[in-house]
Amino acid sequence: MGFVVSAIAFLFVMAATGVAARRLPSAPAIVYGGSAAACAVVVLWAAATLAGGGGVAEGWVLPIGLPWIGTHLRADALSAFFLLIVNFGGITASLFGWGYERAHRDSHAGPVLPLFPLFLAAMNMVLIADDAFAFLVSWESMSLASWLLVLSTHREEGTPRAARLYLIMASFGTACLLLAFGLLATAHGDYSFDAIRAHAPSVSAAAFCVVLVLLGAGSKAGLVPLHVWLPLAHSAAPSHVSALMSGVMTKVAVYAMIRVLFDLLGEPVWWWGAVMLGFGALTAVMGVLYALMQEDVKRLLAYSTVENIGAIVIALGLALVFKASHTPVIAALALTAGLLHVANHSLFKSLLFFTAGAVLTATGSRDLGRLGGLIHRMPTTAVLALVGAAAISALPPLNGFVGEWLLFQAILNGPALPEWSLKIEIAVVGAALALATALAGACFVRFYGIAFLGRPRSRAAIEATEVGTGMRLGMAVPAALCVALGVLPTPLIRLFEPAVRLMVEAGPFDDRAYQPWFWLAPTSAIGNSYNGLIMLAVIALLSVLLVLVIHRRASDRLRLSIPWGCGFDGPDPAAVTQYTASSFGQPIRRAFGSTVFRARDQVEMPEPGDTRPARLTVRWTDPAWALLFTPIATAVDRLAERASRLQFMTIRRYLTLMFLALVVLLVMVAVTQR
Amino acid sequence: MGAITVIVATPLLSAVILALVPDYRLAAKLNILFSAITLLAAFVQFGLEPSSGSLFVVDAFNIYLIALTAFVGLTTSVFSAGYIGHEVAIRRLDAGKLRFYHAMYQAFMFTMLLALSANNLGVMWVAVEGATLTTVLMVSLYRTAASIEAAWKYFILCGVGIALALFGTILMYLAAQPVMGPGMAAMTWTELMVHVAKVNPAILNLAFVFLLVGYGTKVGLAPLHAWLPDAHAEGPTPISAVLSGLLLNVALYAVLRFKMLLAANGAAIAPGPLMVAMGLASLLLAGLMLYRRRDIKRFFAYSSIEHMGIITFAFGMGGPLANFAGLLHMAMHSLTKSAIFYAVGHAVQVKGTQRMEKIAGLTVSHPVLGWGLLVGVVAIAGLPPFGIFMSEFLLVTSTFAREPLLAVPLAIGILVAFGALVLRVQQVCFGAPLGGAGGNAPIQGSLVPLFAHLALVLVAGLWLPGPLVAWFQTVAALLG
Amino acid sequence: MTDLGYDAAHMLGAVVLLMSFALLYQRRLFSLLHVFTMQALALAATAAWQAFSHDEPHLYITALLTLVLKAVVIPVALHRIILKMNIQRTIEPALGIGLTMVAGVSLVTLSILLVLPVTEDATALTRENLALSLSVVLLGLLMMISRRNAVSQVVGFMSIENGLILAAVGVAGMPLVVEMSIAFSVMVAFIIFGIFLFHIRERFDTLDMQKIESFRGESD
Amino acid sequence: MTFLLASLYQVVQMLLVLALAPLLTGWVRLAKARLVGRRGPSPLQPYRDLRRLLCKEVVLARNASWLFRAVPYLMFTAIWLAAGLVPSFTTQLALAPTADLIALIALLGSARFFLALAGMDVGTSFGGIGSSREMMIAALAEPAMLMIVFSVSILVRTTSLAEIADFMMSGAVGLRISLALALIALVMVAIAENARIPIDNPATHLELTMVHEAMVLEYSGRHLALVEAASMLKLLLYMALIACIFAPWGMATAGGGLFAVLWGLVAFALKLAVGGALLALFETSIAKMRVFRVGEFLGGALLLSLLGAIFLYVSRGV
Repeated sequence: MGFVVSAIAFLFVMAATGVAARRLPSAPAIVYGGSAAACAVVVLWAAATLAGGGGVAEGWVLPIGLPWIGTHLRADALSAFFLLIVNFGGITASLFGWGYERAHRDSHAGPVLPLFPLFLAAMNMVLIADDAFAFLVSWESMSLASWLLVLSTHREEGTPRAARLYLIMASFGTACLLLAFGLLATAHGDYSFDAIRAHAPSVSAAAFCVVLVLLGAGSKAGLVPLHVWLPLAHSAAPSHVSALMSGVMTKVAVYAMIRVLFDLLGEPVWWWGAVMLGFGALTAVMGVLYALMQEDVKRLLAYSTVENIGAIVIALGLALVFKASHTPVIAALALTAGLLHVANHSLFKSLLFFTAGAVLTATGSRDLGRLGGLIHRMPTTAVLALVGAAAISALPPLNGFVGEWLLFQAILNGPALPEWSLKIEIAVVGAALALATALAGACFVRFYGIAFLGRPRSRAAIEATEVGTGMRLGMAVPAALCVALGVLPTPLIRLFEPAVRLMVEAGPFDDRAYQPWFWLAPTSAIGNSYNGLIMLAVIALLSVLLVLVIHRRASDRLRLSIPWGCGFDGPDPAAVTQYTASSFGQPIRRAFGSTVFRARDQVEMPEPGDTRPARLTVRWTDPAWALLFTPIATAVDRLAERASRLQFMTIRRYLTLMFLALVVLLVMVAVTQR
Repeated sequence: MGAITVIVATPLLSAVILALVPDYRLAAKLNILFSAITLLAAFVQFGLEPSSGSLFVVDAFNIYLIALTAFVGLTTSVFSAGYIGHEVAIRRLDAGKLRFYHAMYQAFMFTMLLALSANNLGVMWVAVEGATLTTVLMVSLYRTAASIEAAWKYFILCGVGIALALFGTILMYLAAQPVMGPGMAAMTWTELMVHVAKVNPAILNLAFVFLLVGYGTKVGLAPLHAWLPDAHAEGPTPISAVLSGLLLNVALYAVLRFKMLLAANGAAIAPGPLMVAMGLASLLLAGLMLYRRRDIKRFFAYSSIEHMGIITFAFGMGGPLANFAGLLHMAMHSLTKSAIFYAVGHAVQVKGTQRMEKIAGLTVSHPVLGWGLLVGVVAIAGLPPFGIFMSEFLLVTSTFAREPLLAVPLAIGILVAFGALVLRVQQVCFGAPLGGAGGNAPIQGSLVPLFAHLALVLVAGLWLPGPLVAWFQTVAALLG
Repeated sequence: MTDLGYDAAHMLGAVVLLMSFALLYQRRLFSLLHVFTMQALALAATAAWQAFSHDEPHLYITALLTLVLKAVVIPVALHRIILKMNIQRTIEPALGIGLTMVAGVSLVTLSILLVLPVTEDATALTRENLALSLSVVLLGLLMMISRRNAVSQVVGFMSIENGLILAAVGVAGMPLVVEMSIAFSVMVAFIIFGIFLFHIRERFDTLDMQKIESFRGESD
Repeated sequence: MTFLLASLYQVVQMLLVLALAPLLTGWVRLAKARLVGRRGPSPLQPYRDLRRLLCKEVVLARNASWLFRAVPYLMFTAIWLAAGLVPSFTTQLALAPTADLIALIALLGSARFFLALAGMDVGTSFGGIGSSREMMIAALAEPAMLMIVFSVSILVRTTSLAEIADFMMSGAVGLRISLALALIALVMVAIAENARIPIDNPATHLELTMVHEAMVLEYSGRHLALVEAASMLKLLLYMALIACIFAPWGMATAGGGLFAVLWGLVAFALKLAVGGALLALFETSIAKMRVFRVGEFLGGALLLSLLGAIFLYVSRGV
C-alpha cells in the first residue's frame, strides 16, 4: 500500500520535473526513467501481494477530498491485479516513449513529458480509490491527462476534433458514473465503498446502476455504440500514449465495471449479464468489422481494441450470469478468461501500437497505402510485429489463444443455465465471438501483409530504417511475454486467482485434482485441456526434423529470380500490380460491409491503352454516427440557433420577459395558496 | 465590531481619496493598498467572535463572503493596475476617466461590502442599488456605442429589478410590522430571524416572489439575465471580473437571506421549486447560448449565468448536501471566473481582439498565459481536481438520489455547456496562432492574481479547511 | 384610527390606481405627463394624510419630495426633453390600447387574489393598501412594456415607484422610507440624464438588428 | 505402461497420416476420373509428384523474405500435428490432452494465417487475391466449425476428441436433428477448407476463380511439395474428423488389445475409402460457384450449425 502511494507521489514529482526540466536535453531520459521505475515498484508490490494471496484488507484514510469523508485508499486482490497490468504497460510505454521522444523532437508539439506521469498516476489512483469521490476524481483526472496528451499533436488536422469528442464522451461517462454512485450512496451521502457495500440498493436502483455503469465505464472502454471517440483519440495521440490509452486505460474502465457490478452492487440478477453479453457480442463483431475498413494503421489497431473489449465484456457477462445462477466455479472460469484476456490484450495491443509508432518514426506515415516491404528494412520490428499480430489473432501457441480458449470453455457451459433465453443467447454470442476471432485473423493478415510484406508503396517505405534501441526494447519486452504467457499461462492464472476468488467466491481450478504447473485444464470442462508448451515443443521439433531431412535427402538448391506479376515488374515503388489494403478488404467488405456500413466499391477503369492506373475507391457510412451522434449534434445545434435569438432582442422585449416571469411566479403563488 | 467597520469604511474613504488623485499610476497603487487594508481587516474579522449590531451583522453566512469579496477586490486591483497601463498605452482611456474609474471601483467595493454586512433590509437594498449605479457608470466607461448600449440595457433592466426588490422589501416589513411593531426591529435580519415564525405567510410569499425576481435580475437568472452578457462584454475587463466574481454572489446572498426567513417560517410556501425552475432555465439556456458566441468575454459571461443557474438549483433543492454544494460553488465560481477574466483580459490585450477565432494557439504564443487560461476553463468546466468538481459531485449525486427526474436535466445542461467550453478552449488555446492584429505582444502586468486564484481553487478541490466546512454546514442547516 | 381617516386613505389610494389606468389609456405624450403629474399629486396627498393621521412627521418629507420631484421637476424636465429632441408626440403602443386595458384589469384581479389570503391580523388598511399598491406596480410595469417610446417608459418606471411609495407610506411606522425614496429618485434622475445625454430616443426599442449584432461583436 | 503404449500409438498415428494422405488424394482423383469416364492416373501418382517437387530446385522471388521460406515448414508441421491429434484408429493418443477440438481448429487457423501472409510476401497480385479470399472463407468457416463443436460438446459435455469418440461409440446419443445439421455443416466447411469444388478447384489455374492455388502460386520445388503435402494432410484430417465424430465405430478404445487396434486401422482405411468416393461423387455432380457466392454458402453452414446448437435445447433440455 505504502509502496503504491509513494510511487504515485513519485510520479507527481516526475510530472513536476517534466515541467521544470523541459528545456534540458536529458529531460526525457529522467522523466521516462523515473516513471518506469515507479511503475516497476508497483508491479513488484502487486505481484508480491497477489502471490501472498490477496490484497490489503485495511485501507488508508487520508484527510483530504470530501471534508466529512476523507479519501479512502485500498488495494484488494482485484486492484492489485489491475495495478500489475497498468504499471507493466506503464513500464513498456516509458521505455518506448523514451526512444520515441528522442526520435520526434519537434518544438511545436504540446508538452508530453509532464502529462505522461500524471496520466499513469491518475490510472493508479483509480485502481486504489476506495470511495466514490476519490474514484471519480481520479477517473476524470485520467481523462483530463489523456485529453491533454492527445492535444499534444494539436497542430495535425483532425486532432482537435478527436480530442474534443474524446473529452465530451469521457465526461458523459463520468456523469453516468456520478449518477450511479449517487444512487448507491443514497441521499445520506456516505460515499465510501464500505458504506455502499453495507446497504444493498433496491432492485430498481440496482437496475439503474447497471445501465448507468455500462454507459459510463462502457463509453470509456469503447462499447459500441459509445466507441466513436476511441479510434480518433487513440490514433491522434503520440504512439506510446496510444499504447497506454488503448492497452491500459480501457482496462481501467473494465476494472470499474468489475468493481461495481461484482463488488458494490451485491447479489447480481441474471439479466445484468444478459445485457452485457449482448453489448459485448455487438462490440466484438462491429469492432473488428470497423477495423477491417480502416486504412490508417493506428485507427485499425484502435478499432481492434474495441473488438477485444467486446470479448472481455462477454467474459464478464458470462461470469455475472453464472454468479447469478449460483455456479461459482464456472463463473470463476469465465472471470479468469476475462482477466487473462485483459492481461493479454494489454500486452499485445501495447506491442502493436509500439510497432505502429516505430513504423511512423521510420516512414513518417500511418497510411497502409504508403507502407509495404518493411520486413526487409526493419527486421526486428517486423518480427515483433508478427508476434503481436499472431497473438491478437488468437493463434496457438501464443497468449491470445489461451484467453480465447478459456472463454470458449466458459461459453460451452451455457447449457447449464436455467434461463432458456440465456441458453440461446449464449449460443448466439458464441457464434458472434467465433466470427469476431476469425475476422480478427483476416484483419491482422491484412495489417501485417500490407505494412510489412510485399513491395514498398512509397519512397518513404523504401528508405525506412530500423528504429533505435529504446523503442526496440520497449517492443521486445511485451513480445517476449506474449510468447511466455502463451506457453505457460497457468502461473499467471494462479497468480490472480485471489482476485477471481474475491469477486465470485471460487477459483477456476476448484474441485479438481492438482494440475501440473505447465498444464491448463480448468474445472468443469471435463477432459478439456490445452498445453501450449508441448504443442510448441512438438511443432519446433517436427519442423527442425523436417528441415534437416529435406535439406539432407532432397535438394537444397535455390535460384533467385523475378516474380511473375502479369508482365508488370521493375523497381517502381508504386508496385502497381500489388494488392492494396482496400482491395484486400474487398471480399470481406462484400460479405459483411455492404449491409452494415452500406459500403460501396467504385472502380474507375481507364480505357485500354490508357496508361493511368485504375482506381478503387470505397465509400461507407458509420452507423453509430448516422443513427446516434449526428442527430444529437444537429439537435443541439438547432436548439443553440433558436436560443441564440434571445441575444438580439430589444430592451422592451427583455422587460416583457421579466414581466411575464413575475406574473407567472405570482400566479403560481396565488394557486399554491388556494 | 471594529473590524467590520474598518472593512466597510475603508473603501468609502478610499473612494473619496482616489477621486482626488489625478495621477492614475499613483491611484492604481493606492487602489491596491486600500484593497489590501480591507482584506487585512477581513482576515482580522476571522479572529473575532461572530457579532451583530444594529448596523452590521457578521455570521457564518457572510463572514467568508466578505473575506472573499475583499480578496477578489485586492487581486482585481492588482490585475487592473497592469490592465489600465495597456489601455492608456493604446489610448482607450485617459487620466480623467481613470480617476473616475478608481473612485468608482472603491465605491463599488464599498456598496458590496455594505450589502453583505448590513443587518438591515433597507440598507442592503440601498447598497445593492448603489452597486448597480456604480457598475453602470463603469460599464459605459469606454463611451463606445456598444458600451453605452450595454450600460443602458443593464441600467434599465436592473433598475426595474431593483424597484421590484424594493417592493419586496416593503412587503417584508409590512408582514413583520404587525408582529414586531413599527420601527427598525422589523427590518433587522437578526430580529426577523427570531420572530419570523409568527409572521403572516401570505405576505411573506408575495414578498419573496418580488425579491426573487428583483434580486434575481442581478443574479442573472434566466429569463432576467439579458443585461449580464453585454455588461460583461463591453466594460473594462477588471469590471467584468468583479461583476461575475462578486456582484452576482452579493445579489444571490440577498435572495438567500430571504429564503432563510421563509425556511424559518413554517407556513410559507417552499421557495425551492421556484428556484429550481429558474436555476434549470438559466443552466439550459446559457448552456445552449454558449455555442453561438464569438466574443470571448460574452462567452464567459454566459458561463457565469450557467453557474448561477447551477447554484440557484442547488439552493432550490435544499438539504445539507445540496446547500453545502451551493455555498462551495458560490465561492469556487467567483474565484475561478474572476481568474478566467484576468486571463481573458491579458489574452484580449496581447491579441488585440475579443473574437475567439482570432485568439488561436495561445499556449503556443504565450505558454504561461495560455496554460493559465486552460486550467481556469478546466476548473470552471467542473473537472477535477478543482473545487467546482467537488460541488457539482455533491449536487448531482444528492439530487439523483432524491429527485432523479431533476438530476437528468441538470446533468444534460452541464454536459451541453461542457461541450461548448471544450470547443472554445481548444480553439483559443491550441492550434496555430494567428499573427495579425497585435500579433504576439508581450503581456502587461503580472499573472500573480490569475495563478493565486487557480491555486486556491485547486487546494479547495483537494482539501477544505475545517472552519470553512463548519460555516458551510451551519448555513446549510439554516437554509433548510 | 377613524373611519374618515380610513376612507380618505382608501380614496386617495384608489385615485392613484385610477391614474395608473389613465396612464395606460393615453395616446399623446403631453397628456401622459399631465396624468402622471396628477398621480404624483394624489400620492403626495396620501403621504401627507398618512403623516397627519399617524402623525409621523418624516412622511411629510416624503410627501414634499413627491410633490416637488414628481409633480413639478420631472414633468417639466421631460417636457423640455420632448421639445428639445423633438421626439414624436404620439405614443405608438406595442400592445393595443384595448388589450392593455384587459391586461390591466386582469392584473388588478390577480393582485387582489394574492392579497385576499392575508389574514385579519394585518389591519384592513394594510390589506387594501397592499392590493392598491401591488396593482399600481404591476400596471406601471405593463406600461413600460406596452409602449415603444422612451419617455412613456420613464413615466411607467416612475409610476412603479409611485406604487412603492404608496405601499411604504401605507404601513405604519416604516423606517427609511425617505432614504429609499431619495435613493430611488436618484435612479430616476439617472434615467432622464441618460436619455438626455446619450440622445437615446427609441433605443429602448431599436429594431435594427444588424446594428445591435454588430455592436455585440457577434455578427459573422 | 499405458503412457508408453499411448506414445507408441501416437507415433504410429503421425506416420500413418503422413503415409495415407497422398494416397487418399490419389484415390479421390482416380475415382473422379473414373466417374467422368477417364482412366485416370494411378492412385500412387501424388507420391511421385511430391518426390519430383522435392528434388527440384527452388525458384525464389528476389524480394521474398525469410517469412516466405519459413512458412511451408511451419504450416506443414502445424497441419501434420493437427492431423496427428485426430483419433483415427485408436482414442489412446499420448498428445490428445495437449489440444482439444478448439485448439485443433486454432492450429489449422494459424497454418492458414501464415500461408496467407506468405501469399502476400512477394507482392504480386495473385498472392493478394488468394490471401484475401482465403481469409474471407476462413472468416465464415471457423465460426461454423466452432458452432459444430458447440452443439457436439453440448451433447457430450466435452471438447476432447477422444472422449467425444468414446461417447459416440457408446451409442448413448441416438439419432438427432442437431447432429444431422452439424454433420451437413461440417461437410460444407470441410469442402470449403480443402478448396474443393464448388468453392475452389484444385485442378484449375484460372486466376479469377482460384483461391488456394493463387495464394501458393509463387512457391516451387520443396516448398511447393510441402504446401501440397500439407493440403493433402488437411483433406485426410477433415475426413478423419468427420469419421471420428460421426462414425467412430471400430476405433480401438482404452484397454483395447492389439486386435482392436488392427481392426481400428482397417476400419479407418475403409472409412477413408468411402469418404473419398463420396467426395469424388459430389465433386463430379456439381459445378464450381462464383467466388462471391462462397459467402452465402458458408453463411448457410454457419446458420445450420447454429440452428443445430439451438435445436438441442428444443429436442432435449440439456
